[in-house]
Amino acid sequence: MNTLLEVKDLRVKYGNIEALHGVSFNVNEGEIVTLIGANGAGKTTTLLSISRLPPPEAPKVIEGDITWKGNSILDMPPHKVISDLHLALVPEGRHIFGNLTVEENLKIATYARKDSIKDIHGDYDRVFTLFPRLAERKKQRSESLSGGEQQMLAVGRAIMSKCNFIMLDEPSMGLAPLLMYDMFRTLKQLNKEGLSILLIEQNAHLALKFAHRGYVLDTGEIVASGSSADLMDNPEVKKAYLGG
Amino acid sequence: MDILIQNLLNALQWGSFYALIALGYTLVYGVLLLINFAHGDIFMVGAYIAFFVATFFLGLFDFAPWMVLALTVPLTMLLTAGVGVTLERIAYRPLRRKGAHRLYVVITALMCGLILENGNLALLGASRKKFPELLDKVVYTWGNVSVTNLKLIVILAAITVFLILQFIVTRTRIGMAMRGISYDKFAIPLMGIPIDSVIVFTFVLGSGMAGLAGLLFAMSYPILEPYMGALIGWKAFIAAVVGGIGDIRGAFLGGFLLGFIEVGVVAMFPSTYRDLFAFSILLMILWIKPTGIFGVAKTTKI
Amino acid sequence: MSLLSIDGLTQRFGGLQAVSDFNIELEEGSLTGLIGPNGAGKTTIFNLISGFYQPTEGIIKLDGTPTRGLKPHQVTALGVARTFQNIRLWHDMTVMDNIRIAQHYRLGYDFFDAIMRSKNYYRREKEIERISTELLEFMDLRQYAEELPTNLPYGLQRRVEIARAMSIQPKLLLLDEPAAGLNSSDVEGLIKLIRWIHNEFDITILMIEHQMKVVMSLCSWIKCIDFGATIAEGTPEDIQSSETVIKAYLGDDSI
Amino acid sequence: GCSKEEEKIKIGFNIPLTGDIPKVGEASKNAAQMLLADINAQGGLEVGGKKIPLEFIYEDNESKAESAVNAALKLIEQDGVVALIGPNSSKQAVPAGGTCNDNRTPMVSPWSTNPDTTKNRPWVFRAAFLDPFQGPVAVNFATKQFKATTAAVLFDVSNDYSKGLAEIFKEVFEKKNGADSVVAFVSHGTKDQDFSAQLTKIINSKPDFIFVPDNYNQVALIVRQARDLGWKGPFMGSDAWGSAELMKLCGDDCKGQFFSTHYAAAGAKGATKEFIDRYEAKYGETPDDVAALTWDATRLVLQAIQDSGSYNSDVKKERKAIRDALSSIKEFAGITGSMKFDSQGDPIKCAVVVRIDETGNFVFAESICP
Amino acid sequence: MQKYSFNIGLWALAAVVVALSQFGALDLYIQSVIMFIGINIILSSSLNVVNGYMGEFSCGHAGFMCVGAYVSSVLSVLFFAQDKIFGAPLLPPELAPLGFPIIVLFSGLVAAVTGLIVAIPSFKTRGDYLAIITIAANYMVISAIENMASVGGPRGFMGMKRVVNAMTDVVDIPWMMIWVILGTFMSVWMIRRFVSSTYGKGIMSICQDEVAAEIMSVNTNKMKMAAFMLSSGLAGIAGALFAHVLGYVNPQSFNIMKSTECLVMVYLGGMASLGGSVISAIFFTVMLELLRFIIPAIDTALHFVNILPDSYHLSQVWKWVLIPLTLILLMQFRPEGIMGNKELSDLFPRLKKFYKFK
Ligand SMILES: Nc1ncnc2c1ncn2[C@@H]1O[C@H](COP(=O)(O)OP(=O)(O)OP(=O)(O)O)[C@@H](O)[C@H]1O
Ligand SMILES: Nc1ncnc2c1ncn2[C@@H]1O[C@H](COP(=O)(O)OP(=O)(O)OP(=O)(O)O)[C@@H](O)[C@H]1O
Ligand SMILES: [Mg+2]
Ligand SMILES: [Mg+2]
Repeated sequence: MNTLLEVKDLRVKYGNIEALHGVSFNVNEGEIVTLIGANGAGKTTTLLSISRLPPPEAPKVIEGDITWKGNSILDMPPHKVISDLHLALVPEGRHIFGNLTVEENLKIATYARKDSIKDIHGDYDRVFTLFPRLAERKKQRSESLSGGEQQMLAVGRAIMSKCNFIMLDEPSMGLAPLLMYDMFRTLKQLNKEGLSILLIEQNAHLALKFAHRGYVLDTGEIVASGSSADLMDNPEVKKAYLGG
Repeated sequence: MDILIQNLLNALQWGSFYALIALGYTLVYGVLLLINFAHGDIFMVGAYIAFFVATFFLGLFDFAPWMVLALTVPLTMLLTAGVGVTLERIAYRPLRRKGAHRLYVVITALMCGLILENGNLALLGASRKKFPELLDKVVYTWGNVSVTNLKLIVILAAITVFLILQFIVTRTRIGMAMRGISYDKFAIPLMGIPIDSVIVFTFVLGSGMAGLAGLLFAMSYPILEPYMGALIGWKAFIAAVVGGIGDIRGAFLGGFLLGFIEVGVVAMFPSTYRDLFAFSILLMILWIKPTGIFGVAKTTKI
Repeated sequence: MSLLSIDGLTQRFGGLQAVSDFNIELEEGSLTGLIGPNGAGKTTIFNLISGFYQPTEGIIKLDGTPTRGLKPHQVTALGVARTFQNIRLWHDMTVMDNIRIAQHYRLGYDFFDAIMRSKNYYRREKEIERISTELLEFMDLRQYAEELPTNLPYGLQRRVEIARAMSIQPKLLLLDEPAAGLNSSDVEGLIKLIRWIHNEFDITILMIEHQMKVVMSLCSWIKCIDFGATIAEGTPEDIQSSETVIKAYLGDDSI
Repeated sequence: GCSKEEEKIKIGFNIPLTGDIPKVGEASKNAAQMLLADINAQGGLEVGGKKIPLEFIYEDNESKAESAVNAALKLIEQDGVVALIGPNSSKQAVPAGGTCNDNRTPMVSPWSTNPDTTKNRPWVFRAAFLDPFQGPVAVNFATKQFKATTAAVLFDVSNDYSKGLAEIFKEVFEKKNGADSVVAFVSHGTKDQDFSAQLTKIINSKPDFIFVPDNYNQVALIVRQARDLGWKGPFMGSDAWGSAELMKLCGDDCKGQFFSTHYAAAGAKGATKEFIDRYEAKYGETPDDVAALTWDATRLVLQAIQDSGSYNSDVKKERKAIRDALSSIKEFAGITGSMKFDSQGDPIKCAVVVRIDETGNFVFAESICP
Repeated sequence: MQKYSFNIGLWALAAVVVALSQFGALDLYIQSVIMFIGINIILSSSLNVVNGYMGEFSCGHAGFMCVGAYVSSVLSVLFFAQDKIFGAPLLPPELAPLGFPIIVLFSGLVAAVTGLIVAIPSFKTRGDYLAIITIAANYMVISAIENMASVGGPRGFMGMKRVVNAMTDVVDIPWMMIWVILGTFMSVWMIRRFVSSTYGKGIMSICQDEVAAEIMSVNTNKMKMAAFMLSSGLAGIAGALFAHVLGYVNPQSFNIMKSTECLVMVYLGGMASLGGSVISAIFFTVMLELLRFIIPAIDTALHFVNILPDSYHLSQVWKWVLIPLTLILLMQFRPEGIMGNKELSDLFPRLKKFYKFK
């Protein structure tokens, strides 16, 4: 299997505060990998570093390397990460464009795509079948959507960007159970079609059930890793993250 | 009746200038939520650039005035755009990068405006410049109504610029990106959009339009002085807000509205009360529509 | 008599009917859950109760007083406190200040007292200080009193938000997805906290939540809505086994 | 060794180098520089048989009242000047005049026309005539020249000079030609650039001529726009038209118009002509009235220093001596005409009416003396 | 006792300044600069209430200043001085030292009421829409006064010097210096007390999250009104002092340029930092005056090293290039203003020993 993304000894800082103290992990092509950890462990920080977003919102890498198929991407501007590597991020806190309509939000996600209008339309259909609610709200300004609907839109945007690697930061937040399961099933389906996924999820149980492999992050360091099944059996992980 | 038509034409021309400048304000605001208080002065610089370009060509070669005009229009727009982009690069962008509160950028813009004004004064002296005639004036008269060809050109230019900008902002992908930036700068790169290029593009458009406005203004009111952009800049900003800042239609309509109100008040009331009345009317409009004519109230979703 | 009674509540946004003919009666001291698919209108109902929207139709009565026409701060003064789906703390003020400002409606002194620093001012400030410290103590937040909320972990921020709502000394507490974004161990803590608040202060709680674990273990009565109208209600057991609820909301958990 | 600082006569200039009217400050400064160079080239000002070099200190008052006061105080207290020239416009000259008067320092405003500047201020003088004199000059001349019975006025509401003159003009004109003979009395704002609404109103009231007591830069715009709107009648202007730049800015449109002013550049004789020629040679433009008036104001002060007979190195005593000498100057031959001073320190001098001829020169049309 | 040493120090400093002025040790120029510093402190700190603490963007502060200046001028001349419009004084001029502070406070009150024309629209609208309401209010105030012939219109209004002289006739001390210092202390003290009370912190909660504030029982409309009225009232007091220090007012002294100066001082100092406002007002005023001395020095220096051609002299025109340039550079280094949103006591915790900053 090809290693797509590899993070090596990553240390990052917000201003003067170090948030990650040497994090290493990798994601292979076609894999679903999850990062679990307590609130504030540095999961979001890791994803933001990979996306190469500039400060102040995102942290500054002070040491270590992030490589994509073996090449360092530390000097890559963030938009290139999407347009050239096809690596998308569904950020924590949704970050939808509230002043655009639902439809425009989906459309803006295709900014970097170069394929035909027809393909793009096919993806609209995919999003709308997964989230029928969005189809009903197509022309609505998206800031007036309910919390869950906004979350659907954020995930929908990632699908529209047609990337072959998606990083999801708590995608299930605020989603009703029915929809949450639907979403995970769709993602699984996409994975089968070749999509690689890096997932962060508060519900460790669900995350491990969904992923092939996992890493446990604690205060900026990886403390355990392994296949999902191994992690689920690990007594420490069980105690700390799976609620006993 | 004649008076009415004449005043209508006056208002259209004067409103055109407000609209042209307000469009630049709104464009930048629509993207960065930055009240670019230097915009009025960029307009002034545009007029000066037009002056230098035109006199250069007139002096150097024996060009016909209309040829000079044809050369001056694109050159002025380009050079003025350069000024706007430079400001963005050296003054606004570093602040943005440091995550400064947006009002600090606004104050920086204000300072940049002052530098442009007074730098011009210090370098070129206080003498006013007279803009050369590039267009043979034709006065069309019907009864008591008179209108010059220049007036018609100005009005036409404002409408064209509006249509172009409206198309760019609402119909194109880059326009969509521009609107997105104002709401959430953070997520823009995540859509694969080069944020800095979009911002630079915005400044190119906005300042280019200011350059065009400066040129047309200099042709219509051919006296250039360093402070010529200050007052009209403030008023155009007001027009943009009344129209609903961030909205292209709003700036266009707001500009003409302000033109009509100012001309209307002078025509109907004692002219000494012009500012008092004009601003009262604007306040009334904002009272009825607190977010301007085209402005959409931000729904706070809780 | 019931503390909150809502009758025929309807809310339209343009052509969209977010809440339609919604009814509820909350007995004093009850702990009720409000669930439903995304966009069902749950948060909108909260907004209507707290006076943030004026209902298109319907009557909301608190302790028998109709709340139509009241501003949100007036409704709050009647004893309705709430938390938000996305945390809305005042991020640039200390936790202590957050708690104190939420007592604005019963400050008991005015502008001139503040400027002149009258006796009344000192007496009231002292009182508020005391109440706030006590509350923070109760909620196990005492050591964070001088921290800014942004610097706290997510779980604690949720707790601070609940503390802020509690400082209003409400009769009715509205919780909008209090467990969203919390990890499993924090969720356990939250369940304990809510249960404790409910018993200790003997207040009425209405909560929205998507995590079934929370709803099922806390609520004695659950109402499930869709398209702004009730589609099922009952005890946790009833709801869990209701076909309608499973079809519209719970779904099957195979991945 | 121990070198004693060379004695110099310090004179302060409180002028608007930035702000609304930088051109006024620049012209003032230019004239002063020329005068300074003249005198210092001869080794200084001859006072009581001794030549003392001059030093001019220019302070910017930014066209703001509070800055003018600060600038005046700085010149008085920090620089120890013996007299001040300026401020030019009344907005600054009125408060700065108060400051100078309180601090017993003579001040001569070249350009201010507001009576309050000098009123009950024994230390404050000026070189320009007042509005109440210029108003009737314009009325009388226009009535005669254009055989006018009706007039329209366009003025700047925020400019006290313009507004004051407009009001006096209206009063005098209506006294002469009957009530409502001023058929349109219309205003604009200080930095306005478009006057079409006002002009439409004026043209429609069909006056015999339009009186425009406005600064030359606005005049240029007003005249042009009036022509665009189809106005073919004459204009009458005031001293604020009298700038070298007027013709550069206004071009053909202004030719043939009249205005009242302090002096006429074209056809000037003697000292006036010499001043104009040298100024043109040095700065490449015809001096405007501010330049000429600054020249006169400064020369007035120098004259006073010479009159006092000796230069006193005690600044306070010298200031008193200058003031006394200034107030006793009975007649002074300036380049803007010869002037006498009344008890308030205001000059009584002749106004001239100037016609702009076909070559754009300001030619003498008539001289009107009080 | 120690807790008050900061206060005592300030009063002592004030007493020294007054004494030095009285005995002529400070020349009038320095005195005038000190008075303008005081007035600017009032302006910037009062604007900070709205723009910093409440987070609105008010750009018409000079309008309120104008109201205060005119109301106080007309009243003080009416009561205490002979005037060509108002005739003989209504009260014996000996009462001026007593009447003056009352007039100043009253003009502050009138300005505060004028502040309502901005406060009430602020219920419905925010941010940049409010910005132009304040600009419009500024223009309207000026335009209204220009149309009032009885107070001189564009000619301006004077006679206040006579009121000041009347005070000096009673006791010969630097009255205006004393009033300005008292006014400055009072303003800063009022604002300090307001924003440190739980009541006043309501406006900060509006700044950070208005929706949450309203739902958490803060009466946002009332708080906005309080903030706007406090701010404009103090601006009115600044205007009253300004008018009497200058002895002359002119509507154009209060135009949008003056308002922008206030804005610059607020943001330069740091939003929601009272200490910052005070420091930046001092910095700004002093820099403005210092440049009168610095520019000739630079000119000499540049000529000395032969960078500038002999015929060219740097004039004061460069002042308004250098000031904004300095400010821009300053903001590049401190993008949150000199003090950020901190107070001196936050930066130097040890100061707390000397003064209770509550
Ligand atoms: N913008 C920021 N500035 C300073 N510190 C930050 C910033 N963002 C996060 N941190 C700190 O970095 C650490 C890691 O935060 P991060 O958001 O990555 O955690 P997380 O694992 O995603 O937590 P959660 O489960 O709450 O999302 C935390 O201690 C947090 O306080
Ligand atoms: N201000 C508004 N304008 C227009 N539509 C709105 C507005 N507020 C809510 N809506 C719509 O009303 C519906 C109900 O929204 P609400 O926020 O109440 O949902 P919810 O039940 O809380 O959902 P979730 O579980 O996702 O938070 C949504 O479809 C939303 O799009
Ligand atoms: Mg996170
Ligand atoms: Mg909700």
